[in-house]
Amino acid sequence: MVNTWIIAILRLSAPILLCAVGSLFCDRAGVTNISLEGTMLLAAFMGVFGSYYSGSWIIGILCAVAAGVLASLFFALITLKFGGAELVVGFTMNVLLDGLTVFMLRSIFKVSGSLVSEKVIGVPSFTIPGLTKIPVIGGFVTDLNILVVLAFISVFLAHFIFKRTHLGLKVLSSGENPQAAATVGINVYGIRLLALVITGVLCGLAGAQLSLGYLSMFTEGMTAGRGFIALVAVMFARGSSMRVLLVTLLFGAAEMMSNYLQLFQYSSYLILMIPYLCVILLTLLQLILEQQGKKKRMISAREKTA
Amino acid sequence: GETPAPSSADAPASDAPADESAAPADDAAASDMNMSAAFVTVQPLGDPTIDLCYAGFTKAVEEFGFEKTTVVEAKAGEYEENFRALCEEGYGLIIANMPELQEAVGRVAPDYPDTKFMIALGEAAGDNVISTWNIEQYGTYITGVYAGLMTKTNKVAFLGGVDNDQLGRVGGGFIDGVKASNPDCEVEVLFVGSFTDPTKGKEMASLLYNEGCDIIFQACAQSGLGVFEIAKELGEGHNIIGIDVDQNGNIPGQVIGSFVTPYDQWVYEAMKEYAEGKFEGRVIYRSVAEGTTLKMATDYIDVPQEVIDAVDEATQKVLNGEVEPSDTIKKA
Amino acid sequence: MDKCVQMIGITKRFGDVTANSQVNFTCSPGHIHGLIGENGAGKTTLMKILYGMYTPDEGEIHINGEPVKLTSPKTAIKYGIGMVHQHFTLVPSLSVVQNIILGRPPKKTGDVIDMKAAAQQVIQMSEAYNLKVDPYAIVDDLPVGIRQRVEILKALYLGADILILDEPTAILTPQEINQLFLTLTELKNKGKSIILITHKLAEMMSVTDDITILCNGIVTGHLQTEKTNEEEIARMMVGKDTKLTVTKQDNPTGQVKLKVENLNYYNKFGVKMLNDVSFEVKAGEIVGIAGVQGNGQTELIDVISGFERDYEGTVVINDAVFSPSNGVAQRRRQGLSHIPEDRQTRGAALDASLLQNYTMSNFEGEGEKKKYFINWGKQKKRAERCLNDFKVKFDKVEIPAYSLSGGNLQKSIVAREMEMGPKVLIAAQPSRGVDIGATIFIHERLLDRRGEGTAILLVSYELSEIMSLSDRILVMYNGRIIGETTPKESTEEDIGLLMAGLHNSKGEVQ
Amino acid sequence: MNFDFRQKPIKVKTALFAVMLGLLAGAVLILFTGNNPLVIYGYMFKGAFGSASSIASTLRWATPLLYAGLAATIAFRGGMFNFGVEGQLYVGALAAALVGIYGAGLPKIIHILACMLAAMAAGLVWAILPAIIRVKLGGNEAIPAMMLNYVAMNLCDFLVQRFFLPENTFGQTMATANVAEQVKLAKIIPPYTVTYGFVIAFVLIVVAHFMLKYTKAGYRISMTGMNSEFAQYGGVDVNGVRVKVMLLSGAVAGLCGAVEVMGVTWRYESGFSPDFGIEGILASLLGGNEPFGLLIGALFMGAVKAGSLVVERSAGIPRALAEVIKALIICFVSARLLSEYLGMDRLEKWLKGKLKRTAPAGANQVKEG
Ligand SMILES: Nc1ncnc2c1ncn2[C@@H]1O[C@H](COP(=O)(O)OP(=O)(O)OP(=O)(O)O)[C@@H](O)[C@H]1O
Ligand SMILES: Nc1ncnc2c1ncn2[C@@H]1O[C@H](COP(=O)(O)OP(=O)(O)OP(=O)(O)O)[C@@H](O)[C@H]1O
Ligand SMILES: [Mg+2]
Ligand SMILES: [Mg+2]
Repeated sequence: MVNTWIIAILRLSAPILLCAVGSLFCDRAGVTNISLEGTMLLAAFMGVFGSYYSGSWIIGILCAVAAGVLASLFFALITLKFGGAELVVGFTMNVLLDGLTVFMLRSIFKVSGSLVSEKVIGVPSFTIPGLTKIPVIGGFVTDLNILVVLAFISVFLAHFIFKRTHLGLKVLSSGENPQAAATVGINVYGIRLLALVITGVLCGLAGAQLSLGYLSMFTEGMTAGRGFIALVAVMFARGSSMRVLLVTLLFGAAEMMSNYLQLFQYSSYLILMIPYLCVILLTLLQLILEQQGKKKRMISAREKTA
Repeated sequence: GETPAPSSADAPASDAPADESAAPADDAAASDMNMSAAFVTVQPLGDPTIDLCYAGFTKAVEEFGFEKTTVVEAKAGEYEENFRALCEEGYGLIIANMPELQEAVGRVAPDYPDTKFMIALGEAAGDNVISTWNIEQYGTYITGVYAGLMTKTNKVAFLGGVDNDQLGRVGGGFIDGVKASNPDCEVEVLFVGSFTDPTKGKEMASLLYNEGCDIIFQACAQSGLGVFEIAKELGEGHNIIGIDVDQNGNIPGQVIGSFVTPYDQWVYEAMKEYAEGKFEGRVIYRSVAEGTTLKMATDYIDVPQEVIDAVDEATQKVLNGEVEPSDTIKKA
Repeated sequence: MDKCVQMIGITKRFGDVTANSQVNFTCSPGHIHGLIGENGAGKTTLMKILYGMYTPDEGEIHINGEPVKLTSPKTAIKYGIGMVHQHFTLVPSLSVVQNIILGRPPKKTGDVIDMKAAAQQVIQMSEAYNLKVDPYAIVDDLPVGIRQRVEILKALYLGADILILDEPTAILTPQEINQLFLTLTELKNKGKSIILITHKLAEMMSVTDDITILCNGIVTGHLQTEKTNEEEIARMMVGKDTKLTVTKQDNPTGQVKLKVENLNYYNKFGVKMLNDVSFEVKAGEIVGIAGVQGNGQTELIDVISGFERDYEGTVVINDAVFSPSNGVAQRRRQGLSHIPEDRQTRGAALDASLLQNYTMSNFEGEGEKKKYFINWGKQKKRAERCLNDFKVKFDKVEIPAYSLSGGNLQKSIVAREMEMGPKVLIAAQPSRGVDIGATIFIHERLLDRRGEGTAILLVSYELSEIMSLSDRILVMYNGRIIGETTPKESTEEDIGLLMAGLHNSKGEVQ
Repeated sequence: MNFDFRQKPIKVKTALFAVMLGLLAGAVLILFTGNNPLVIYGYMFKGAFGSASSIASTLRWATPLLYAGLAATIAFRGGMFNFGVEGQLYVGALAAALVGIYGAGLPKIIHILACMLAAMAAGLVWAILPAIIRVKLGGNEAIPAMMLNYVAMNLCDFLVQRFFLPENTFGQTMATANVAEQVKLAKIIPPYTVTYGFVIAFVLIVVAHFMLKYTKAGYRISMTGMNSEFAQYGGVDVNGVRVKVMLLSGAVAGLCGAVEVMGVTWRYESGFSPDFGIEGILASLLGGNEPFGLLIGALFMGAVKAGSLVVERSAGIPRALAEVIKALIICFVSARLLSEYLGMDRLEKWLKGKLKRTAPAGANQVKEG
């Protein structure tokens, strides 16, 4: 029971996590990219596209990643190069990419709604035989696929990059004080572009997890707000990759719980609100705590100086 | 279940004549019949039920030589707009699928008496409208009886797309049927919240199997695709009852039956009527007798003879009017 | 070749502005070379070209005799050039070490930084050059003086043999300036070449070996410091003999127009930024607030103007008593005007038109009869007249504010704030970033207002500005008014000592 | 993350240029489907303007965009990003439908006004939380507002299902009963669905234009949106303005729901809005967040929508193409430097120069001739 819960949570949070870590990179580099939802959707489509025509899930994932990167590059082109407003372009790109997937689904596959086909090969899941027997940890290692594993690796990798590597420093400085970065010879434009590419790669993987990882099909609008939830996770995290992980798992848990709650015969409409209400409540909670923290710090600082 | 009388209260007040220039006027002679038909749906193609309707549509198109167009995934708010445009563009017959469209048909049809409408599942008043209704609870009652007997874990589930009236009938009948054949059997009821979210469908189905259900009666259209996926992954012992279309072959051995509705026939029949110049607006109610009932997967699994007998008996009872299944899912 | 830097025939244009025109600039190794000129003369531009941040339109550059193409700071760094910018270029959330090694950290394997080695190097360097810093401190927590050390260390870390410092002294106390100059001399003795930009003639004279003077993008002189004097430099800077200060007549003062009592204010971090501040300003009087930036001046202005409402104490403007609950609008209605410190974000909406900008200070005023509507026709006439009075260069009032040059924008703000005939005027850095001519113009207008009986509170980090305009001077240190004097009673040096907090109990200074 | 929206004016030239580019990109996609772009755009044009019914269709689709767009414009002008238009529109629609049903018996005008006011109140209430999050808690309003969209849709469906389903329904979609006959908005071009809701929207847009341009309140809003620090420095109660624009925006969004219910659906239907909220925001952005710009933007988008429906029916090209074209155009509108890069500015200068030079020459020729 606990095992299945854990797996469900991991599975539900994996795409959000990948997306959030991607978002973290561009956020730290000083780019507000709210087009993750659309990027993920396009990647999900291209993943299925690649898998369908090649018969290989690996090619599928590669196509998804390429799509993610392309979407990011378009964003970069319009905002970084042509001076578009990030918020506007990000918002609009969500609509754009949503439309594009629908358009391609209909023009290429001549279907609408969903693409289900035997030709779409999903990412196989694996189980590490010895480990499943261990009571709690066993839950983490059954029936996972490479993308879920990558999601969790990506957080720790991001943590390592920001804490330890030169690339991390370059990204942080480009976001916080681009002037400072530029004057020590860092190419801020290049770093932002790179950060966006990383975002694209991770969103690509997230999309692939949606369409090839857990399912092997594409459905219009299948991201269902996950890109925005990832944004919220990054906002909560205030730059810490570990907090991104925490918040994402929390959302995964909320989504799983909301599925379970229906078993108790509550109206599905009420229960479907739960994940979104959770996001709102968490936002409120965090802001209130932050304000109180600030006040407390202020008062204690005052007392010290008084 | 109350059988609704065709209501006149809902009909729009306007009975203004149609824009004559647009609609080709022809009724009588088959030779100068307006042989153009439009297929309108809210759902996308790829939805099993809609595909079924569409199959009927294409069959008639080919057979009678209609000129065709399709409007899929019409969005809320676009319905009336679409119908008017189709009428103005001179389509002779419009096939509207699913109840979402009935209101719009009801408003547009009186304005274009020369255009004929057919609603596959739904109802609108008018001399130029054929409405068909499906009183599902009788058929799903039989399905429930079957599920109650086939379960090994004494726990089955109904997974609906959206909590609405129609699925109330589908689910209500099913629950009553299960209780009738197996009073000890538990029925879990879950809604995906969407007809088009396979991811969520898969998640919820996985949860239901996990809770010990061994049969899921899925009535969630595209979201149901996710149910098939998880059942396939989990393998034997995780069974499904399909809906509308005969889905018994989808995962051989695991789909133990389907609650089928011959939408294709209904659509075809209406189009045939039109093509033969015999179109007559009316409301048609259909139920078990008209073929909306359980189709057991006897081609793929061994169904014990007792079960087959019990299902036959339940069918007989229904046909005799001896049972009156609930048309809603009772909730706490 | 005995020159380490040779810039030959450098020309740089920004649109219609020619920032540098055929500039020849050379610098000898082991020298401190001064670069001086009015605002907008092109100093920063020239140095940014040398640091690879701008590519010149014409001209060539030789470093140590070798012709080079400096296309980015990266290449400039490769040739041993380092620059400390006018505005600090540090990443506040990172530590001192991280900031210093940002450009070229020591690495272990791959891209992983060897933090231990980095810290070691920073400690060694700071000892070698006598620039004490705590390597693990977060830059955000450091005072400006220390931040500047970090900047210098950063340049040295990147291997700078030629160090450019753009107006490093503008934000320092006299004592910190002395400290900086000691460091510079030491660096020079270690063989580094230094290019120093400053507006202060005295500083030029005291620390440099050679001086180059820029005027309107053209070099007007190369001088050896020993062989010149301040007057000569000033003349070369402006191109002719000009008055460098305004002359101020005595002026009768009237009633108290602005009074603040026991102001206390904590900033959002809980740091006490105003500590029991009380003073008054009378009609026809200019009271100057002297002090090093960051000692509470900004907060004082915010509190008086009503921008910041979370304070304790009272503010009296034109006899009306204001509690923290009354905001900017009420105060403005009592005849308060305010030339803000920051013209880009607070003083103007750059995307809005000049007219919209102009309207801000008076659209709620008594002049308008209509309660809900704005009479744009009238506003336009007034705006045009007012901007023309202040010699702002503009096509028409509909153009967006960002199309004005910095000096013109500043003048337009000054014009707007003075036009209403304020009872009380807060002038914060009124001549910031404008050239000498415009500075004199603004100063004269301030004195005109004083003559008409406006009570003026002048805040400036330029001591000379305070000295030349004020009737009384209040010195702020650490959120307190720690001294009051007049320009006649004290010299700049006396006030400088006060500004450094001579009364500080710890006695850190001196 | 920086979610601060700062209003920046958009030049007409940039917008026209972006429209051209967007249509060009759309043409490429059409080519990709194996069709002739000119023919398809021809269909589109005919579908949008070709007949009374197509013009009605264009206006019908523009109507909700005008309201939703106006809601977005008001918020944007005050520097707020109301991502919650969609949700506010839903609660507004439900409120209007309920008053429309249960207020039967009220005098006609009062009943109509009551419906609209109820919708506005509901939309306003739905905008309170984001406003508080921004102003009192210093958070960002856009994402919570967007999350509230999902909450609104589900909550409305829940309420309808639990309390307001009409008697004797038989498998209808989730919807309330029809509103009273007297609150149904009259049609402008019967029998087409464009109603006097369009006229009301037009009036509101004119009012909004005058409000923003000629009143002190409008000036305060504009300045807050362009540079809130400057506005505060000038004595504007910036937070007050923010709350007010957000609530007003919510109210107008609610009105959008009311007009849709009273004009088109005559009842609250689950999922009745095909993203009017999002599209309205796009229309507002397309129009540079100016009321009259919005008017043009919404009409343009309405025409594209009406046209794309026809294109889908007659050429089988998915109407998603319209989404793509619209979104591309808005991206290009935002990309202010684009025309510079593509040399359009230089081209224009050169052309102007040419015209100036050739004009007198031409005059001379005339004289000679
Ligand atoms: N990026 C730029 N774009 C356009 N014009 C610029 C730019 N940078 C500088 N200028 C213009 O070039 C001229 C020289 O500016 P610069 O900053 O070099 O002057 P400065 O001598 O450093 O002045 P200050 O004493 O104020 O620092 C000014 O007229 C300025 O307006
Ligand atoms: N990108 C730019 N485009 C046009 N003009 C610019 C640009 N950047 C700077 N300028 C102009 O260059 C001048 C100097 O700019 P800068 O930002 O250095 O301000 P400043 O006057 O030196 O103020 P400060 O005292 O803060 O140094 C200003 O007049 C400004 O208008
Ligand atoms: Mg400078
Ligand atoms: Mg400067």
